[in-house]
Amino acid sequence: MQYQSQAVAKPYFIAAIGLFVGQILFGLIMGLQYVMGDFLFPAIPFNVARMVHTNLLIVWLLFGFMGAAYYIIPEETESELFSPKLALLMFWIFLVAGALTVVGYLLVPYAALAKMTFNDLWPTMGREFLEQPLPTKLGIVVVALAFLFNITMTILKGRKTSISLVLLMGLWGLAVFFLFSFYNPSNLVLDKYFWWWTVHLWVEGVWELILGALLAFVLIKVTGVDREIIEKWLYMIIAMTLITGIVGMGHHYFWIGTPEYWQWFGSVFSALEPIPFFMMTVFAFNMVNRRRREHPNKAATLWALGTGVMSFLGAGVWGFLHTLAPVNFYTHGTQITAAHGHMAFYGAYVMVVLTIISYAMPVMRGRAANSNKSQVLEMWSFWLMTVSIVFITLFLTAAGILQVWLQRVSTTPLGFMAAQDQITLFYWMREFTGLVFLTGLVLYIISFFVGGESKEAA
Amino acid sequence: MNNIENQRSRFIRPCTRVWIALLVLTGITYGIGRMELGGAQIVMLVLVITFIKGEMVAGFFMGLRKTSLLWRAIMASWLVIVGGGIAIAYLVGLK
Amino acid sequence: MSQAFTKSMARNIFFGGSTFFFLLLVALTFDTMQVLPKRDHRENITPAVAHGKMVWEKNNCIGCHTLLGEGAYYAPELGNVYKRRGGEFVKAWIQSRPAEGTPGARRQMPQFNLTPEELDDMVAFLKWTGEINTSNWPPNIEG
Amino acid sequence: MSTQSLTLDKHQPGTPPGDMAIWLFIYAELLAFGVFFLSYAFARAHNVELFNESQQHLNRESGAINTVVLITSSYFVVRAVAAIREGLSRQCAHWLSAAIGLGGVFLVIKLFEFHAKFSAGISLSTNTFYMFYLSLTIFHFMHVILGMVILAAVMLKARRGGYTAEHHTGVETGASYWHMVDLLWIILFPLVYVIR
Repeated sequence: MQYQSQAVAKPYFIAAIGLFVGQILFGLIMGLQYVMGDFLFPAIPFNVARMVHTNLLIVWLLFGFMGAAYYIIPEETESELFSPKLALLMFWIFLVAGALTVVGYLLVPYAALAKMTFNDLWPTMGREFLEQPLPTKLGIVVVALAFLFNITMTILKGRKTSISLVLLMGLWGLAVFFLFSFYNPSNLVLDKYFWWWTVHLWVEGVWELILGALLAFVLIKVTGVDREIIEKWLYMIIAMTLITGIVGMGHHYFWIGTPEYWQWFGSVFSALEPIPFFMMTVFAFNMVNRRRREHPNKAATLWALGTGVMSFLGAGVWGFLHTLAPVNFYTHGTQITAAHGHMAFYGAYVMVVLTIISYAMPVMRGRAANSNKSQVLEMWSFWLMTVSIVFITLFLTAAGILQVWLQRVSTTPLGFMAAQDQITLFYWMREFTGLVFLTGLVLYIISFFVGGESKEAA
Repeated sequence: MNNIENQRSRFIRPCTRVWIALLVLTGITYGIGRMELGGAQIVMLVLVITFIKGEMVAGFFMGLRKTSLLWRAIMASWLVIVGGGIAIAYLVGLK
Repeated sequence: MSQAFTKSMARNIFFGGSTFFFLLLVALTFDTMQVLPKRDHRENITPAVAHGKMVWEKNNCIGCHTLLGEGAYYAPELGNVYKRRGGEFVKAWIQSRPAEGTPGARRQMPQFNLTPEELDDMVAFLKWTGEINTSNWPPNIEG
Repeated sequence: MSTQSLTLDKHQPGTPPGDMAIWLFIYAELLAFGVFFLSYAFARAHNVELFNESQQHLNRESGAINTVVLITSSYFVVRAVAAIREGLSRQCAHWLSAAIGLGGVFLVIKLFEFHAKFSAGISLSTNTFYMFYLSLTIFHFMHVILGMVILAAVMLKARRGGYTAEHHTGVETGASYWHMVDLLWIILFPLVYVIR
């Protein structure tokens, strides 16, 4: 590790992995509730489990992004972090706030939680992914601002590289677009319209800047390819991302009361959204093929390549499948959306955070790479999780196609529950594959504790 | 320097001829529009004219003429796909 | 690739391109805001509708159901439930959920203990939602 | 000095003029417009009467004049590149200024067209034809502005003598983008104003 202050990334990464486990456990609970309705009812109803599942995902990815920024920025700027103490303080605040929120979700009925947290004064709760109580939302803003202050000051006093600049823009964008979560008009159409300014402009906008920057950083480290080359690729990829993705937001504006021209704008631009992901895949493989050194950390390279491929498949291909308005008319709000969501989040954001963790954790533990034994185990976990998510996606896609057929296309449409009954088999297969995913995750964690002869620090 | 000397001494440059040709073709297209002509043959003529104009701009103005086959092929196929697609759509609409 | 592919040009394209498309988004949003009143019938948003939306949110209905196709896919679409089932059915359904669940049921909906006023407002909200011009979505009444 | 080294600048042989990054951008733009053009064509196929009827109300003359304006402007840019290849910075800047001026003329004519449509109460939501007409032309309009900004930056640098006969990738880059804007209008004009 080149700079002392990079070490603050470690608790962030550990917390991220811990919350990841929680996310998967709740995912498994929900998966079972899809086929066994009374599982854990009424202790944990489905809506609570889902809220925990998605919120944990968001929070652990944020932990991952922040940890990554704290690790990357000192190395990129060639200077110590502005304030490691502030970073550590924010870590505890964020962790405690996050934990309290989840405990609140689980122990108190949601309506009571809303009452306890002054939701009546400024209602923001109860919207998908933005279910957090007002104090938690404000807490996120405070933590984000303190974090951004810390990072920005570090960059200002040090070397300014393109990677740190792109990362910084992504993180600032993340904070800025989160502000739309405080806008909740009583007009549902307006609510939905600007709700997407947080959700879409996060996951198909600024988060991709973060993703690109993290990937570029790791690729420079493990391949030794010239920074100039990697950075210009980075710029082209994120340029294409925003060029297609900003107006691509129109694919969410097909059926929520917005004017019909969005069907054209949304279809045209989001049909182009796979391009940046394709470029990312080409980029990752290209750089690894042109590598100038054999980095001992093979696992990190594997994660980096996996990010390229899986984000293209999940976000690019599965997104394209149902993004054209005439198709989306039938698939909107079905298991097809769920299939796309799972693979896209795993392929893009989960994998990129695991990439940076895979690269940085050994370094923070004083070695260039883990022992062979540990890396082999990590690669096993890579394949188990990745293959599981592919199958989960395939099963959900099958379920979705059947659901669309039975409930929407057929001349004698079935009701929602009747259609669901017909696709139970796929939900069972999904749940089983979810257990395989959990196995992969457990192996992943074990790989941190496997000793053996480690590679010397670079 | 030979070429440049030549070019400078010539009264009308190649690019000027291309420009004039483009203006003439635009005039024809406008004339067709002005007479409000329609029908498959006319539209095919308009599309062929458009294709020629596109190739002229790409080749002479953008300078693709002097590039390798791949670069020219990308542009030409874009023009063919867009023009051909418009033609097909027009024929579909006739029915 | 050739040296003529420079980082500064790539950066300019990133900044220029994203500014350009963000402006396009703002322009389209501006137009959308002009058109929306005709499509969402906001003149019909009574205090009851507004309160109904709060009831909807406070009970995290979106955690199981979709509303205009957005939400969770565990339970039926409710954007058109007023047309599909009618207001009285919706109220009776919400009220009659057993607190301990129905043993062996395919899916479970919690008992939310809504007051009669909350029930009325929820129905008003769902009725208003059903009248939004959604370009004929969903494809049929089953949602 | 051979012509070879002049025309190729620091390029690999066979690649188009200008920065390679702009070409990626150009192809991306062409793709977006291409999809939009085809969307128009197929939307029209399903609604021929409406499209033919609405097209009657377009100002074909200003569309044609604007085609001439853009083609001429593009031609000026060709002359600007030719000038800088001979190291004539001042002439290059003059040609570029003229091209930008014509870009301005295009915008003014287009604004008159938009004004006429908007004051007739036409908007994106009037019908499918006007949705496409306004979307395509406004989208292109914004590209003209962007192209003018790029050309202006190039022109200012040329005026300061920032380019030489050997090093003028910037001029070619801006020129390539401007030609693309022209190329798009060359297709847009017959598609939207003429074909019926």
